[in-house]
Amino acid sequence: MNHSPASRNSQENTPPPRILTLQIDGQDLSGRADETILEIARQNKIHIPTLCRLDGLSGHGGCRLCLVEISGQNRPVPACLTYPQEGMVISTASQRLQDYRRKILELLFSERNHVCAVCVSNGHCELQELAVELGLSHVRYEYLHPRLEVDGSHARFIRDPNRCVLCLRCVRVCAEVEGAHTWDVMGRGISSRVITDLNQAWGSSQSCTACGKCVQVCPTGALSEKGTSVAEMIKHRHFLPQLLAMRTNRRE
Amino acid sequence: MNKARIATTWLDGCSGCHMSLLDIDERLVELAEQIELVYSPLVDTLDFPEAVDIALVEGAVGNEDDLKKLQLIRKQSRLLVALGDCAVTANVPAMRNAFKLEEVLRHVYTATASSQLQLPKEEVPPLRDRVRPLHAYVEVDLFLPGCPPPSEAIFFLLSELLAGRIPDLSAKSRFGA
Amino acid sequence: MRQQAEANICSEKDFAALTQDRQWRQVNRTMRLNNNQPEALIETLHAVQDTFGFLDHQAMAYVAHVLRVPLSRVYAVATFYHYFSLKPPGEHSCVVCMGTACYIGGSSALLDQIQQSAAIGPGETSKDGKVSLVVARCLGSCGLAPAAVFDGRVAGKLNPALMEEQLERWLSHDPEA
Amino acid sequence: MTLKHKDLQQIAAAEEQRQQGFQHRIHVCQAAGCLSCGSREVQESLEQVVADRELEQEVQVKGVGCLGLCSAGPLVAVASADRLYQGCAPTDAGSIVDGLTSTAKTDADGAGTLPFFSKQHKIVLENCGSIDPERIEEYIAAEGYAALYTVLREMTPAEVIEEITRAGLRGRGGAGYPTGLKWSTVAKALRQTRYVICNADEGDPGAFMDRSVLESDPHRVLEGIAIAAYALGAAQGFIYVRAEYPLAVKRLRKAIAQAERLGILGKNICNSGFSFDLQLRLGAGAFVCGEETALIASIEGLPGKPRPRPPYPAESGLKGCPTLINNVETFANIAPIIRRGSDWFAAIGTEKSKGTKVFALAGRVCRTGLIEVPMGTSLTEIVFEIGGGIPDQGRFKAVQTGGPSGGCIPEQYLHMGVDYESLAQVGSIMGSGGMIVMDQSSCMVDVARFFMEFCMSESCGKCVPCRVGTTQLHALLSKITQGRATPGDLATMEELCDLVKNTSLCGLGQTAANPVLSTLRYFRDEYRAHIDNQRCPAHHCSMATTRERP
Repeated sequence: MNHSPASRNSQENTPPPRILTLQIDGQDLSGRADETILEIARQNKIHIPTLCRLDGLSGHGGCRLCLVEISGQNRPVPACLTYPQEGMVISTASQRLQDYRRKILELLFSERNHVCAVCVSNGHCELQELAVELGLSHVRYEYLHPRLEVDGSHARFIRDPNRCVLCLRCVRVCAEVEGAHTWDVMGRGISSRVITDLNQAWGSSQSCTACGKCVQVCPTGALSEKGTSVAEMIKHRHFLPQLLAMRTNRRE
Repeated sequence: MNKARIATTWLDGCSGCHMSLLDIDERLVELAEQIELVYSPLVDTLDFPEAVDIALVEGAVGNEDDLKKLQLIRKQSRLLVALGDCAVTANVPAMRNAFKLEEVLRHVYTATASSQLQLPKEEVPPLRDRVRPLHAYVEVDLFLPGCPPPSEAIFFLLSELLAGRIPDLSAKSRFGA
Repeated sequence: MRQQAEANICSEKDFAALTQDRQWRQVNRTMRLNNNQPEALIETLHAVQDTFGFLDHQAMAYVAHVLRVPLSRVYAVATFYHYFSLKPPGEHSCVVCMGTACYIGGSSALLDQIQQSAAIGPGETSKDGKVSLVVARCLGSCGLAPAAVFDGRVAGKLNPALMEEQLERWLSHDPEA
Repeated sequence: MTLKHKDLQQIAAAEEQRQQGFQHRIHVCQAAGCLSCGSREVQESLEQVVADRELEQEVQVKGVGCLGLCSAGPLVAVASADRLYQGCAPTDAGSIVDGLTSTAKTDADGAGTLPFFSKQHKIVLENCGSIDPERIEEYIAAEGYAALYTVLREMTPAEVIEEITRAGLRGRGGAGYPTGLKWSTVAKALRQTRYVICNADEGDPGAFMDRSVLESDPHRVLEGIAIAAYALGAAQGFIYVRAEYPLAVKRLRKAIAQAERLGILGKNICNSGFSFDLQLRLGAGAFVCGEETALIASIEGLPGKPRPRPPYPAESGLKGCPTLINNVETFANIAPIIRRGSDWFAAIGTEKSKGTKVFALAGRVCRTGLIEVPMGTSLTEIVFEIGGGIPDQGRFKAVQTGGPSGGCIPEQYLHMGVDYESLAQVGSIMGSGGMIVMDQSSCMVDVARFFMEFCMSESCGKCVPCRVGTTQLHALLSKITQGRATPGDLATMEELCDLVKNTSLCGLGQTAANPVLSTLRYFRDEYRAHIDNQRCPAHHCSMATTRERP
């Protein structure tokens, strides 16, 4: 979390960032040395799929969907955390990358119980949208079907780990923006689970401020508002850039 | 012109995909001129026929009977389409996979039942340990996800196939839709 | 007694008492030596486990409080690292090496034997609280494969029969075990 | 206190005098392997016999670090007469002491000529088994800390880095990155606060080299770390050691305390103006912490989850400062290089891989234990001459190097000299030095499954390909070993290997598929036999009688 663009900028006495020229998907572009390849691509209307990435939160690099190829390097790199170098030649949509992205999505779908048909986020889900975008018609890997309890103990929100993709947006928004650090990840590997406090019912958490930021940033139906039914949970993300802008203004 | 021999069936599902098929409405007439429906829950045929051109299969594989049917369909059809989320992902029927089969049976047949508290032994095909999608068992040629897939997408699928083209279904439906 | 404390894990008064508690001397010392810095979390959890044999909720809440680390972070660290245990250990401990040499030498047969004799798998403690089973990545005793550690003593060149003998000594209250 | 060169010499001289006072010196191995089969009792019994016969003035009995031949423990060496007793029991003490004064030949004569020892070349292990690891005086008497003293008094940091660079030393932790280059990168970094970390979180299943070095000769590692710290201008260092190695932890603690007492660590070392504080940090059972950025996270008190590199720790590591991370064996090579010069070191080994490598030789081989050979030594020499070949008339099948990131090397490459490049060429890696010999009773599919299970349970869970990919690979491999797989599963598995290798965040995931890929490369037949005929050629896997699939 020390490596967000923001903290790179704020290092003492850094001279103004250099402007570099680079090539993305055949287009000659320029970008600042302290902006990630993803940011530069977006400025130039080049779309790269992402999932764990969310503007306003630190970079994570876990979902691997934004992998891009840099010529001269065999292994693709995450666009969200890679900074450009002068003359870099980048490819964002090769057959190989699209193929990797589809397989990564397949792995995500196989990991938990993503039953879109009965999910509060059906139709408003980033995982579902990615499947459409990447043309994923079916999952070849065996579904793991873990047995996970839904936590309805909170007065206003529901947590359904069956839909969780471990993007850690909830963990990051709670620690970095709200400052409560109610969420974290217990265990490791395939047994990783997002938890509140000492792995207790959300409703009994003493650190949670019930601000709901985690719910709004969650890309799937893993966190939702109580009272929403199938396909009714629509998330509102615009608060985050606004909130961060307001805070920056106040400081200055 | 020879009419295309089409079969449809449902395995472990809710028949909603067939409802969506019927929702094609008046254009069904248009289709009917080009096809011969040789087997379907909607028509009166007992045995799955041979030399089927296109088989639309709804539902997941949940019991031994589903599996036997599916294998027969695969053997006797040129093109097998997984129709809808249950066939493609195992969907809702697979929600029991997180539990042990005995737990599921006990819950359904004794814990929540009001009479005849016993597990079925005869006349009901034995459940398999896990509910799985079609492609876990047989080669599937086309996948049309959706719960159910929109009738528009089913119509597109059929008309493209009848026109001799393999349809690109990627923008036509999605998981859960 | 410590388990009872779990009901009320976050009382400031309890925490104040713990800073003076002799039982917690090593834990408090570790935190103090590190100026109560959050970086000392892993060192401190080691101290807790050295003292009490495992990490319970009260201990985690106390450490979180003193080091000013979020509760969820303490839990994350305590469960990420397999050396830490959140359950009290059994009276006797058996660590089976699952390093490559031991695996090639048949350590999975040892695990099967333990499952059979004591009905426990890796990470579990027998119902009577007599024996805990842990698997290790490598004990560094590859020359003695397959190896295990019984209550801190390494035993090498084991087989299921020898394993059975050892378990029997523990489970049957043999004072010489 | 400030240590002077004279003081070091005095300590060394006093220690030598003490040693020479004894007519006979008996060394009893007190490393993990021998301890676990009762070497402590053997030592106590020897001490008792010597006391009973009132020979304390003439006969020294001392515990030493690893004598190497772990499979034959407990080991007792008579250092004054080149004798090695294998498989000793406490009741043997009398006859061992009898043997000291007898000129009659015994079975134990000529330890040095045993092929297990004569083929070896010891640099890292030069003191293992000859000094008492708990006494700094013995290390000093064996030229210990002389290199540090030389460096502090006579060399500039740049000269030290130059010397290491010219020696051609490469990192012994696995990837073989040039040590000198790594040092100079840190030394060039802008920020002035720098850290040195010794990675002693040895985690490969089947590897115990670092453990043995730490338990047998801890000061050698301390000296290497201190030299590195001087070269980089680091004022603080950490040794990150596995909590599962209690003896190594204890001996390191003791060694650090002894060095601090003599002023070899701490403030103004040897009056040079250079200060260096070295602390221990205990790992807690996470293999992924061998990865540099995960290790740093762990030292910072966080779950050991890697972050993408760049930035590399050399520019931004612990607390955002330039950080050098080398492993135990790398640091153990530093003092000898300084003492004897880079030319001497560069003359050992092969063109691109200099010096020696320590291996933990284990598995289906007659003599197992800790060995050190020059780079380029052939696998035949290691397995058949040093290791004595396969026991019970078994037939060699493969040797596994590099642990869960490595591969299985088949018979046709036995003649190959072992160095970083040659191992990579045949689809394995040097790794940290685990070397497991397998015979016809090992099923290669099951070996791949074993390593995949390891990677799956050690994956930190941060990135999708490693977290879910290793789980799916493990499921596919299990399906194969159970005889339930189809040819299609094999294709799915190979594609998945490619995905996990190329898209995972850190080295753990990027190499997790290696054991599968290398066994597929050389033992595809075995995979096919499981899939096509539900047959395990090694008769290891129990196959399902009927396949779930048609």
